[in-house]
Amino acid sequence: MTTAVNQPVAGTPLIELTGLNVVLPTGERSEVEAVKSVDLVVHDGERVGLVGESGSGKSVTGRSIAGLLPTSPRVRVSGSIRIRGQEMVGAPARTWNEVRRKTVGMIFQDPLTFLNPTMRVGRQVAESIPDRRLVRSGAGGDRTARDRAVFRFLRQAGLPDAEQVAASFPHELSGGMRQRVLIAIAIAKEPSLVLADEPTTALDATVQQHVLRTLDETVAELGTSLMLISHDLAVVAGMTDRVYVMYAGRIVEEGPTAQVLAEPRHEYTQALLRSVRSLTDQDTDLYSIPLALRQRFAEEPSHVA
Amino acid sequence: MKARLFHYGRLLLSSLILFIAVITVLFFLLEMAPGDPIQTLVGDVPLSEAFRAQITAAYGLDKPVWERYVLYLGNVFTGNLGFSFGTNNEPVLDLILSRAGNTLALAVPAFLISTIGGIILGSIAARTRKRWLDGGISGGAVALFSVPNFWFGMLLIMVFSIWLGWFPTQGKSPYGQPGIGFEYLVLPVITMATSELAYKTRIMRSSMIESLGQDFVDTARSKGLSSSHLLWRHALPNALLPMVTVSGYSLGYILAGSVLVERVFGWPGMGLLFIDAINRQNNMVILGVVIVLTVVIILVNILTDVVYGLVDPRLRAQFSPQRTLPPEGRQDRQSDEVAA
Amino acid sequence: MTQQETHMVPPPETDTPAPPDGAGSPPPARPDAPAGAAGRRRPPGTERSPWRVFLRKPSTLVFLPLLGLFVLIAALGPLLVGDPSATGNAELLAPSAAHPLGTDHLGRDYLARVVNGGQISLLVGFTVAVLCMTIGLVVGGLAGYHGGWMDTLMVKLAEFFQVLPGIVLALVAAALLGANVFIIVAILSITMWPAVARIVRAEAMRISQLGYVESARAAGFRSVRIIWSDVLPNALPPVLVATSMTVGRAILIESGLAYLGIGDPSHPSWGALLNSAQAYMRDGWWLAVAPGLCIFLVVLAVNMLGDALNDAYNPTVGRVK
Amino acid sequence: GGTAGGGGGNAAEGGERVYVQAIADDPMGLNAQLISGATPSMFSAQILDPLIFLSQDYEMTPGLAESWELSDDGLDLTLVLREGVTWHDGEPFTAEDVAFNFEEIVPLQSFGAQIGERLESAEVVDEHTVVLHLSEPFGPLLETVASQFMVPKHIYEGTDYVTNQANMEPIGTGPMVFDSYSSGEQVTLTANPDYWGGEVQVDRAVYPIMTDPNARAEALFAGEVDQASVDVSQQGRVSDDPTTLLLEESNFPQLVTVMFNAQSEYLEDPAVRAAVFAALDREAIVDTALSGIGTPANGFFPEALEWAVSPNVDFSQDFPRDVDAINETLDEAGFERGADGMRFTLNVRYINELSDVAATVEMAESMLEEVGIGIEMQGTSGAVFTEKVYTESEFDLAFLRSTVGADPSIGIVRWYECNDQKAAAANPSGLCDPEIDAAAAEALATSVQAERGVALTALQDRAAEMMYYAPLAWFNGAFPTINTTRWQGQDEPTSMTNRMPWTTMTMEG
Amino acid sequence: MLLEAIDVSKTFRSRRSSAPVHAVQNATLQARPGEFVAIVGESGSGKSTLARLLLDLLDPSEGSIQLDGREVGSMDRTERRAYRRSVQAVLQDPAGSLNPRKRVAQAIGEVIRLHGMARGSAETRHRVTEVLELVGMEPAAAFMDRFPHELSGGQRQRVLIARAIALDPRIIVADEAVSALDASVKAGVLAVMADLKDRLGVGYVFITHDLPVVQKVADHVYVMRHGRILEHGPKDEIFANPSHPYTRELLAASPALP
Ligand SMILES: Nc1ncnc2c1ncn2[C@@H]1O[C@H](COP(=O)(O)OP(=O)(O)OP(=O)(O)O)[C@@H](O)[C@H]1O
Ligand SMILES: Nc1ncnc2c1ncn2[C@@H]1O[C@H](COP(=O)(O)OP(=O)(O)OP(=O)(O)O)[C@@H](O)[C@H]1O
Ligand SMILES: [Mg+2]
Ligand SMILES: [Mg+2]
Ligand code: NI
Repeated sequence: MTTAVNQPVAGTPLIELTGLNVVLPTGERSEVEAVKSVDLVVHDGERVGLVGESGSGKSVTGRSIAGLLPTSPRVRVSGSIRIRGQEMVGAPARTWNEVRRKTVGMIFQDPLTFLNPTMRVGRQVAESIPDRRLVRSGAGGDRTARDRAVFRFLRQAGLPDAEQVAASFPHELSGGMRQRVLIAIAIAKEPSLVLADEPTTALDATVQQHVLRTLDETVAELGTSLMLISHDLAVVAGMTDRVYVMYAGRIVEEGPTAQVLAEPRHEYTQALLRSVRSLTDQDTDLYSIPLALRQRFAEEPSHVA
Repeated sequence: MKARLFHYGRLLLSSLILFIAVITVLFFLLEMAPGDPIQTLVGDVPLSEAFRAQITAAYGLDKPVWERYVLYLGNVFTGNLGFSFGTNNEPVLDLILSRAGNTLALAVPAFLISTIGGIILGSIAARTRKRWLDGGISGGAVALFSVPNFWFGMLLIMVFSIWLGWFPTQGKSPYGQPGIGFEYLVLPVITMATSELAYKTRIMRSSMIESLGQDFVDTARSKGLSSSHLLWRHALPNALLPMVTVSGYSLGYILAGSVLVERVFGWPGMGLLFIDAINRQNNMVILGVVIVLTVVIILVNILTDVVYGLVDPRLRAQFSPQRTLPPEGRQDRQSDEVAA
Repeated sequence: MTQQETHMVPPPETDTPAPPDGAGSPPPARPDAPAGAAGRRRPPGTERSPWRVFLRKPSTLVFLPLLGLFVLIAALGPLLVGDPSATGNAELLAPSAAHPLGTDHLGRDYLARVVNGGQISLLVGFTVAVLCMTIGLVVGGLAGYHGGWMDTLMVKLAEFFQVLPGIVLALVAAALLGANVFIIVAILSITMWPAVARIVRAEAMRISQLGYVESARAAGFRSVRIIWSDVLPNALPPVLVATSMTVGRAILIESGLAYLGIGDPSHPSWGALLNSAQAYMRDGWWLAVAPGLCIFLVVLAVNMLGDALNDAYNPTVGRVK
Repeated sequence: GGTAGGGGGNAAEGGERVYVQAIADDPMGLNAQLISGATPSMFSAQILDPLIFLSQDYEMTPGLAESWELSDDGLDLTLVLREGVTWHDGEPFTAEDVAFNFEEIVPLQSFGAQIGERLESAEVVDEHTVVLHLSEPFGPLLETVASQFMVPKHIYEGTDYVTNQANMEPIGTGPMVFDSYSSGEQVTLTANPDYWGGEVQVDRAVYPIMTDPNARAEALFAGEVDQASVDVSQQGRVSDDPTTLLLEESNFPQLVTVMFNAQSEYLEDPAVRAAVFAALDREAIVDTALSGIGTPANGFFPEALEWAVSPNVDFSQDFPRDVDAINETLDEAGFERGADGMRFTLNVRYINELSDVAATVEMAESMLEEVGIGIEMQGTSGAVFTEKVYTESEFDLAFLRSTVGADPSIGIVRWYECNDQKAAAANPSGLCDPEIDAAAAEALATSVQAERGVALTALQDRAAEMMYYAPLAWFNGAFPTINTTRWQGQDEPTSMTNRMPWTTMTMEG
Repeated sequence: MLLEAIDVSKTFRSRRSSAPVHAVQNATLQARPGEFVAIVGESGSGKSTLARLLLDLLDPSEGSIQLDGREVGSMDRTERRAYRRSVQAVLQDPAGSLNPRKRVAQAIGEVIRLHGMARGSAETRHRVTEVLELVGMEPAAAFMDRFPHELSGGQRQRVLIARAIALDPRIIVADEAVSALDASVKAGVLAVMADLKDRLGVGYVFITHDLPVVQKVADHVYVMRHGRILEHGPKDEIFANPSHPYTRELLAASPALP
C-alpha cells in the first residue's frame, strides 16, 4: 500500500503543499500562525530554495513536509500536504514514519545538537538505512553489509575516513564533519527529497563552502530533489533552480532562482536584495528596509508568482 | 587518558581533604559539646575519683585534645576507629560493621527499587506528558516527596501492622532468631524507598522530557524510527545521565535517612546505633558512624564520576562538572533530603 | 482541524517577531495599551510575565490559598484556640465537637497543640529558607561572579555538606548544643545554605558570561554594584524555586529531628507531636494523623508552588529550530 | 495481638524452655560493678551474686556469704563464704576472690567507694573466711556490701578493669550464664547447671533489644515476649489484660523528684521554693503523667523504711496545693505578676528519654502557669542533663527519676548533703546546710539503726524547711511488666532485688 | 589618541584539563579615533579574547595594553575612569547585552551617571534622549521606557551603540556586533556606525567573520588564526593582495550573489 511512496508517479509532484496553515502554541494560552496558506511544489529531481528573513516561517514549512512539527496536541495544521500524491495532513504516525524512512531526508541547522551525543556515528547512520536495501543486496541485515553501507554513505557525504568517523562519537568530530554526518544520515535512505534547513549557518565561511559543495555533489550524484532553506540569498543562488521567498508566514514570491534574484517583482524581495547588495557592493550606500514598508508587507501580503 | 588520570588524581586528593575536614570538624564539635562522657557511661550515680581516673586512662582521655586528634586521625587510616564506650573493648569498626549489614539490607533494596522504579515511572510519565497517567505519576511523586518518611512509616505500621496485622511492627526477625525475616523487611524498605522513588521519578521525568526535546531526537524522527525506538534507544540513554548522579547521591541520602526509618521500625542498623550513641554521648561511635557514612558517600561519589565518565562519551575526553548536575539542577539536593 | 481558526490568535504584533525598522526611519508609534496588555511586545515564547503564568496555574490556585491558610492559622490561630499546655481534660479523648482533634495523653486539647506546633514548624521552615536565600545570594553571587578563592571555598563548603549529611550534623549539633528553635534554625541554615548558594553560583556564573554584565564591567561599574543590580535580579527565578523547596525541606528535617526527640519541648512542633504520638498509635491514632497531615500538606503546597514557579519560568513549549 | 510472625523464641526447638524479656536499650556493659544503669544492673543480677541478698523490703539473706558478723565497734566484718561454689568457667569461688573484690573492684563502684575509703585490709582467714577491717564505723555497711557483685579474681587480676572483656561477657556465680550479645539485637543467657541455689527452670533467656516502647508493648500483649518494661501510657491496657501484670515487687521503689537550684535568682528564698513545690499537684501527676501507677509522695523517705521516716513531715499538710496561699507567698516574696500574668520563667531540665518524667514536666507547666510561673522546658540527653544540672548549675528546676537504693545513707542522703564538688547524681542545689550535713554524717558513722533513725529524722525535718529536693511520687511504672501466658511464677519476689525467680518459675506446656 | 595592544598573549589554563589554551599569541594592534579597524578570522581564532584584552576585561598573560602610552593595567583611578570613558564596548546581542530588567533609559542613564556626564535625573534624561536620537531612534521618548524585549533586534543593537557613545568615547570595541542580524538590519546598524565615525570621529575595533562587511566599512584589517595575527594592513591592500594563504582562502570562501 505504501510501496508507492518512493516511486515517481507521472504527473504528480513529489511534494505539493496547498493552502497550508500551521498554528503553533507559544505559551500557556497563546499561539502563533507560523505558516499562512502556503502553496509550494517540489518536483522530482528539482532543486528548490526557500528564503526569507528570520522567523518568516521557513523552518516550520520545512518541518511540515517532514512531519517533524512539535508533538504537542495544540499544534494545528490545516490545508493539504501531499507527498507523492498521498495526503499527509491527519495521516497516522505510521504513514509519516514510512515517509520519513523512505522519501524525505532532512538535514538540520546545528550539527552538534542534532546528533545523539551518546551514540556512535556509525550507528546513527545505520539506523537511517532501511532494511529493504540490505535485504535486496542479499545480506539480510547482517552486520558487515550494514557497515559497508554506512561507510559508503559517509564517503559519499564527503568523509573519506569513513571507518574512523563511524567509530567516533559526535563530539570527537569537527563542525564540518558533523554536518557531513548529517548529510550522510539524510542520504542513507536514498530519499526522493533532501530537505536541508540552514545546513551551514553554524559554520565558518570556509567550512560552509566545503559543506555546501559536498551537499551539491551528493544530491547531483543521487539525482534526488533538494529543498534548501536559508536566509542567505547568496547560498541559495548557487545551489537551486527555483526559489520561494517567504515573509511573515506567507510566500510572497516564487520563480526561477536566477530570475528572482535578477528581477525581483515583489517589493519585499526587491528591498531585501537591495539591502543585501548594499552590504557587499562597494559603491552602494547601506540600505535597510524601511519600517513603513515592512509593516505594509505584514499587513497586506501580496503573492507574486 | 592522561587528562583522565589527572582528573581522578585530583578527585582522590580533594576527597581525601574533604574526608579529613569532616573528621576534624566533628571531632572538635564533639570535644566542645557539653556533657561528661565518663559520667554518662557510668550512669546517674556518683562516680569515685579512682574509677574516673581509670576510665580516663583506659580510653586515653587524659591526653591533650590535639594529641588525641592526631592519634585518632592516624588510627582512622589504619582502620582503627577507636573503642566504643561501655561495650568494652568492642572496636567501633566492628560494632559498626555488625550493624552495617542490617542497614544495607534495607538500603540496597530501597536503592534498587527507587532507581529502577524511578526510571520506569519517570519515562512513562514523560512519554505520556500532559495526560492523566502523567498527571497521576507526577502528582503522586510530588505528594510522596512531601511526606515525612517517618510519618509515612508510622502510618504503614498503623494500617498494615496494627489494624490489618499483616506485618510485624518492629525488629528484623522473630525474637531470639538470627537473620532477617522477609515480612520484617517489607514496611521499612517501602518507607525508605518511597521518597527516593518519588524524587527519582521527578528527575527522570524532567530529564526525559528534556531529552525528548533535544534536537537529535528530531534527527532520529527524521529517520522514520518508531516512537518506542526513539524513547528507549535515543532519549533514554541521554536521560539516564542525570540519573547516574542522582543515584549516586541517593545512596548517601538513603543511608542518612536510615536514622529515621530505623527508629520508626526499631531496625537494629547503623541509624539506631547512631541515635543511641548520640543519646549516650558515645563519641567514638558517633564519629565512627559518620566516618563510615562519609567514606561510603565519598566512594559512591567517585564511583558516580567513573560511571558517568563511562556512560557519557563526551566526558571520556573532557570534563565539565556542570553537566553532571541533574537537569532540575536547581534542586540538586543536599544530604538533608533524608527527612523527606 | 479543517479550517483555520484565528479566534485564539492574538494580534500579529504580539507574536510575530517585531519587524526591525530601517535606518533613519521613524519608529512605530508606541501602542498606548497598558502594560501587560496584548499590545505589548515580548520576546517570542514568553508573551506573558512568568508571575502571571504562575498565578494562573491550576496548582497555584489550589496550593497558594492552602499555604496562605496555614500561614494564617499559624499567625492567628494560637490566639483563638486556647492554651496548648493546659491539662485538665480527660486523656486521649477521640475527636469531638469540644475537642475537634481530641486530647492527648495528658488531657491537653490537641487542636491547640497542633495549631501552636504549626507556628514553630512554619517559623522554622520560612526562617531557614529566608536565611539560606540571603546567605546563598550573597555568597553564591560573589563566588559565581568573582570565581577565585571565594568560589573554591564555596564549592568546597558545599561539597562538605554534601559529604557530611545535614541531618547527621544537625543531629549531633542539636543533641549536643541543646535544641531550642534558634539553634535548630541556625543548624539547618548552616547545613542548607550551600544548596541555595550553589544554584545562585551557577546562575551567577551563567549571567556573568552574558553581554550585559561584560558591558557593565567595560563601562566601569564596580563589581558589587554589578552583582547587585545586574546579576542577582536575573538569578532570582531559580533561586526562588530553590528557596521554596528549602522551606519544605527545612520543615521536613525539623520534623525529623523533633521526631527523634531533638527539638524544643516548650514549643513542640509538628514533628515533636509525632514523637509523642508514636506511643499512642493504638489508643490515640488521631494524635499521629493530624500533625503528620499538616506537615504533608504544607510541604506539598510549598513543593507544588515551587514546581509551578519553575514551570512558569521555564516553559517547556519547544521551538522549531 | 497485632504482630505477625512472632512467637519465635519460645519452647519451639526441642522443648527448650526459653524466657524472653525485651530490654529498652543496648547495654553499655553487663557488669554493674563498673557500669551502672538499669540494664547492666538487671543483667548482673542474673549472672553475678552478691555476698548478701537484700530484698525490696530491705531484708537480708545469705548470698555467697553463708553468714556474716559485724563487731560491736562496727570496724570488723567477718564473712563466712559458701562452699562448693564455682564460677561459670569452672574455677572455684574462694576467699581470695572476695578479698580481691574488696581491695580492687569495690572501691571503683559508686557506693563501694565508701567502703574503699574506710577499708584498711581484707584479710583472708582461710579459704572460706574473709574479714574486712575498717578504719571507722560505716552505717550502711551491710547494705553496701549487699549491693556489690562479686567478680572473679582470675579474670580481672592484672588487667585493665575498665576495658576487661568480662565486663561485657561477665563470668559470675549466678543462675544464668552469659551466652551471647549482638549489638542492637539481643543478649542471650543460658542456665547455669551448677547453680548453687537450686535447679534453674529455664534453659535459655533471650533479651531482644527493642527501643520503641510501643513495640515492646505490642510484643508483650501478643505474648511474643514474656517480660518487658512498658510505657506508663500503656498501663491501662496492662491492667485490662488478665494475662499481663506489672511487676511492682522485687525492686527497690523508684521516685520522681524535683530539684531546686537555690542559687537561681527566683529560687533563693526557701518560701518561694516551698510555694513552687506546693504548686505541683502531686495527685494529678500520679494520676495522669504516671498513669496512676505509684503514689503521691507525702514525705522524703519511702514508707518501707519505717525506722528512718520522720513522723514530723507530711507533704499534704506542709505543702498543700492552695493556689491563693501560693500566690500570696509569691507576691510577698516580691514576684508580682507582670502584665502578661506571669511572675517569672524557670528553666526546667530533665532527661527527655524518661517519658514519665517528661510527662510530669509537661503537667508541671500547666500547674505552675496557674500561679504565674512560666517554664522553659529543656529536655536533653542524660549527658547534657548531668553537665548542666550538676556541674554547671544551669537550671532552676530539674526533674529526675531515680531509685531509693539499698540504704537511705547511700541512696537518698546524697541528694541533701553538701555537694561543693559538684559531683554528678548528688545534691545540685548549691545549698550546703550544716544541720543536714551533720545529720548525714551522724547517720553514716554509726551502725546502730535507732541512732541512725534519729539522725535521719533530723535531716528530713530540716529538708522540709529548706525545700530544695523532694520526691513528687513513688513510682513503679518503670518496672517490667510480664505476660503470664507462658511462664508462671515470675512475679514471685526473690530474696534479691532485680533477680528473676529462675529456680521456681514454671513453664506451661 | 591611540589604543594599542603591544605583543599581548593570553593563555587560559583550564582547571580540568592539563593543556593550556593559547587564545592569543603575541598580537600587536593599534586603533585610533576616526579609524575603522576590523579583525577577521575563523571561529576560535582569538578575536573575542583580543577584544576583551583591549577592554581590560581580561589581564594579558604577556605584553600590555596601552592607551596613549600608559599601560591600562597600572592606571590610577582617574586615568582609569578616563580610559573607561573613552574606550567603549558593544558586544554581540543575542546573548543579551542589555539587562532584561532595565528599561532603556535606565540602561543608558546609569552609565552616564557613573561617569558624571550628567547631573540629576532631568539632565540625564536629556542626555539619553540626545544619544538615542544620534543613533536614529526618534522620537527617543517612545523608546526610553521600554524593556529590551520590547525592542527589535536592530533597535537593541542601536541602544547599545547609544550607550557606548553617551560617554563621548573615542574608540568603540565591537565584538560581533552585527553578526546575528538580518541583512537589512545589519545594514541599518552599520550605517549608524559609519555615520558616527564621520560626524563624531569615533574609531572602531570591529570584530566579525563577515568579509563583505569588512570590505564595505573597514579602513584597516587584521587577520587572525590560531591566536596569531597573520597579517594586517589597509583594507584595500589586504583584499586586493592577500599575502597569507589563509586570507586568500577566507576571501574565496564567502559566497556572493551573482
Ligand atoms: N516550536 C514552536 N513553538 C511556537 N512557535 C514557534 C515554534 N517554532 C517556531 N515558532 C514561531 O513560528 C514562526 C516561524 O518560525 P520559523 O522557525 O519557521 O522561522 P524561520 O524562517 O525558520 O527563521 P530562522 O531563519 O530564524 O530559522 C516564528 O514566529 C517562530 O517564533
Ligand atoms: N575564558 C576562557 N577560558 C578558557 N578558554 C577560553 C576562554 N575564552 C576563550 N577561550 C579559548 O580561547 C580560544 C579563542 O577564543 P575566542 O573566543 O577569542 O575566539 P573567537 O575568535 O572570538 O571565536 P568566535 O568567532 O567563535 O567567537 C578558543 O579556543 C577558546 O576556547
Ligand atoms: Mg529556521
Ligand atoms: Mg568571539
Ligand atoms: Ni480546529
